[in-house]
Amino acid sequence: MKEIIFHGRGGQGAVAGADILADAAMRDGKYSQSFPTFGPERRGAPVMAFTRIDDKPIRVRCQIYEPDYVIVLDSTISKTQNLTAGLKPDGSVIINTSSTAEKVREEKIVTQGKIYPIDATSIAMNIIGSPILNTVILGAFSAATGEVKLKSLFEAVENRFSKVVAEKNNKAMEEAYNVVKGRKD
Amino acid sequence: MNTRKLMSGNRAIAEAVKLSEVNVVSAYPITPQTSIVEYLSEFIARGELAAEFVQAESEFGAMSACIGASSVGARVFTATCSQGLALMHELNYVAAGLRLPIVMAVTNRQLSQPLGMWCDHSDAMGERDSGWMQIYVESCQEAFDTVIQAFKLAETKEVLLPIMVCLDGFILSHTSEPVEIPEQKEIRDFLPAYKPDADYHTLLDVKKPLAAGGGCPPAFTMEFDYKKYEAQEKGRELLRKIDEEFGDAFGRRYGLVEAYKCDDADAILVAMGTIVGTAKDVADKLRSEKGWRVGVLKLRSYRPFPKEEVLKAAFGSKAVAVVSRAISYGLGAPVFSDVATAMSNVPEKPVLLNFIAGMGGRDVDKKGLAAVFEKTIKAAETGKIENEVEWVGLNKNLVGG
Amino acid sequence: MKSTCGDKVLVSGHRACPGCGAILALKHALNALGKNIIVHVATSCMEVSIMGGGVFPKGEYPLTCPSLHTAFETGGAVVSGMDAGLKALGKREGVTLVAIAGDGGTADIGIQTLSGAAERGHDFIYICYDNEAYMNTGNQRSGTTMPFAATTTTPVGQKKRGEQHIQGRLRKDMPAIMAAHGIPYIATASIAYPADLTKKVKKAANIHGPRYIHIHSPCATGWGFPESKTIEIARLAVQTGAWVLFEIENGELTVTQKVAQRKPVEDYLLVQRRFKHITDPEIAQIQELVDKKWKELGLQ
Amino acid sequence: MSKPYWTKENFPITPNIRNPAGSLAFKCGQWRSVRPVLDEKKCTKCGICVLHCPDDAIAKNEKGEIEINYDYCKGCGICENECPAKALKMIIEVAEK
Repeated sequence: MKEIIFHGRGGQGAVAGADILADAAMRDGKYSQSFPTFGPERRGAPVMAFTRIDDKPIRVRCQIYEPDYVIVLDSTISKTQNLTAGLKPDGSVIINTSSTAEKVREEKIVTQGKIYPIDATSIAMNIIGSPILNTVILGAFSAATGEVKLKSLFEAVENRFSKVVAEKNNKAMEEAYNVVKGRKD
Repeated sequence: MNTRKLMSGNRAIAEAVKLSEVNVVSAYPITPQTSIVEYLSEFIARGELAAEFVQAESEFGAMSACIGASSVGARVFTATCSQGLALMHELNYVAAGLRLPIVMAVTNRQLSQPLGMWCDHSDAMGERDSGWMQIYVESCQEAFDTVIQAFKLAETKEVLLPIMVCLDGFILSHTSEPVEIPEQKEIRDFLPAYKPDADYHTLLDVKKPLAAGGGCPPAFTMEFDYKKYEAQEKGRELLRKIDEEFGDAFGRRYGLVEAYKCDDADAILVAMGTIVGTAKDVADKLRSEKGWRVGVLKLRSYRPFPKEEVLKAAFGSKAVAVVSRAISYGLGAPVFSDVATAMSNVPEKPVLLNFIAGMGGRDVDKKGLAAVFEKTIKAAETGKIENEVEWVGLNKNLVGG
Repeated sequence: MKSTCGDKVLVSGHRACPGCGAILALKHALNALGKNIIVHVATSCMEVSIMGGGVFPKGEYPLTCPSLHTAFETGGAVVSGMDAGLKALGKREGVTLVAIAGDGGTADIGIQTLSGAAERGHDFIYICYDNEAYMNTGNQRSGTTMPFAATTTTPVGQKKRGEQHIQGRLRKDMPAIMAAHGIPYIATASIAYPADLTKKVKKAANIHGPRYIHIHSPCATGWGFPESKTIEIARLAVQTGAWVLFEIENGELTVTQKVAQRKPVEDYLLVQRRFKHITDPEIAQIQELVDKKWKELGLQ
Repeated sequence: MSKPYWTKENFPITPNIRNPAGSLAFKCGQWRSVRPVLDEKKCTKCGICVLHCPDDAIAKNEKGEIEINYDYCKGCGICENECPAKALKMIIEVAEK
């Protein structure tokens, strides 16, 4: 089983992101589960959301304490929260930043795990025209981890949004995917 | 063709209500139930569900409206939790006494005070003895399937009691996972339209006038109480049967309980709702890592209480731990009392352990459940318990204990 | 003599007290509506009279229409559910839904469900029979109890002079509260004026939406007068102006029973045991409140 | 005493009463301690007593004459009090055999 924690601020789409990832994993033929932090959600306040992906039915329903992956929509949250608390030793962090992996580590924004930086904000602004970060960063997640197929993410987005909105989001998602993929290869 | 969709527990409930083709939904918003009635309102607005929605002025009004609608022959659904369910309390007894087959989803939530909107089972426990049946579900799929089963069971002539489908607030109501949704026709074949009989049901029909809900002198009241008792007893058998029929039609069966690896178990953990799934994972881990023979017994049907199934699962085990998400102040925990009652006339019974966990949304994690198993295995070995009531995850630094 | 029900909705053999005002209110109202009605009766004297414990075993039910009792405070919500249920089943046509409750069930404990049903605009007639206290439980004060009236919870003693609610009001003004909901029809009525009452109920039956009829129904036992005087006392309430007969149709108020020579209110008060302790200054206070209400209604 | 309207074989699940106007079997006139007596000579057949009777125990027959049904009359005396012709008079009830 793979466990993923999303960090974001209310309004950035962490909860929807966790849902889209779970939906895409289902479309990959896997079992999945997503859930928000249980509490009142306020715009701007730090929020977490969670996704589990497995090859067999998922029964566990407690919180995630030792994630395999952490997805960070807003790196400023690191000022108040340890973003990688409990992260598995071989875990990875996909973080929205215009900076490099080295800098992110140097500045102690992320203190452990393999770091995949992605400038999701710029991509979102350029392609979608607004700072919608969840779909963009999922493109990077797909490229970095291979836990979910890009095609399935496309489908999940198409299922959720209108045609026009889905097209823009998927274009931005693909761009992020290619950026990370290009860097990896 | 089934469709497989990712959806939350609340969405699964709403989809099932839609496919049950209810006539009336009456409810009042409360967290975390709200999205159920929002989805249903959307279905109605889009013309996907031909039902009347009455957003009452309170949960009290909602249950009253449900009773009114059911008493003229409508198939009726409502949903609530916590303070809302407590506010309905008076009318819950009326609905059961009038023998109206209303189905209600309860997104289990704590009761104030302290104020909070997180999961525990205090709310539904308060309605335990109202005559309503209570079924606790573990997954979004089970939530969907149970609503369909519940309408069928409630409307069965030998039962005619309202049913609560209980799902853990947030932990299930707001968790999304893949759910198989059958076609409308398949559901309709399994659950035909509700057709009350004016000579038997509480049915207000100007062509066959009756007076319903009036007074009854002491000389007859106990007989009607007995009728409700009998309906729950028969309902136990009928839920088994309906669950089988459902399995034949849709390929999924749940039983009144699920006995997970209980056959050879020395120690069994009994729980309801979402704790069960986590406990199964923990049991598997303990079996493979420590070689402990542990099992999990999920209580799905809580009222009627699955006495035979509990005894069968516990037979041969040495210790049984009941993990309750509710408290009976001054005694212990309601579910423990129920399990103990089921075993009261068994000559050689296992040691019983009473655990309180997950109150007010306290996460019931793997570590906590592993500790429960450890204590239970120890009790299985020694035949003794350390404490009469154990609080899982309690911050003892703050309160002692 | 042979008994037949004919078109009657309420027949003989009910268990109301001799000389009961409330059962007269029901007799006139229900018979005016006819049999195609479904009635919800809130917990009250009338519920007990119609379907109390003594009625069940032998099935001695005095109505010829279906009726339901659920609880004390549920009337508005239950008929809302009936309205929705019948609509959803395609059976709404030709059936009038009626909620019956006493003054306590209406003005006090049941005001929330009534308000909700009225505000949502369900299609029903609400009948409040007002005997100005909780008579079913033995005469405790309600929101419509008049000032200085002695009840078992507002007894008269050295420190208390009977009912003492806030100054400036005869009673909780339910018709005005219902008028504030903007519903299409509101009427007050009295059992002493059955023609007026029947006419209003029949008029209401031909209007759709929430309709509210408040019927003044004296109680011989609770108020303390001979049971033969029920109509006389009800008539005195109207003749002294303590109860005014009017209707509000689409916001337009019309007084239906004008009183040419208004009698002093003491004529009404002094014939009731509940006011036997009343002093002249107290009578004057009530008279003032009656005068004020008349002025509000544009009467002399 | 009339019998219960259900049988043992058919005991219902609720105390619902499926017996409209079943109260006609209940002779509430037995509650009465005084009874109204009509003076037919004074009676103008105006029907006010019919209108105001809480127990529906007074009716006009086919000929338009007032008839009192003592099976249901509880003896409240409203009829006597309201009769404009003073044609009704309450008298002490005598034990009937």
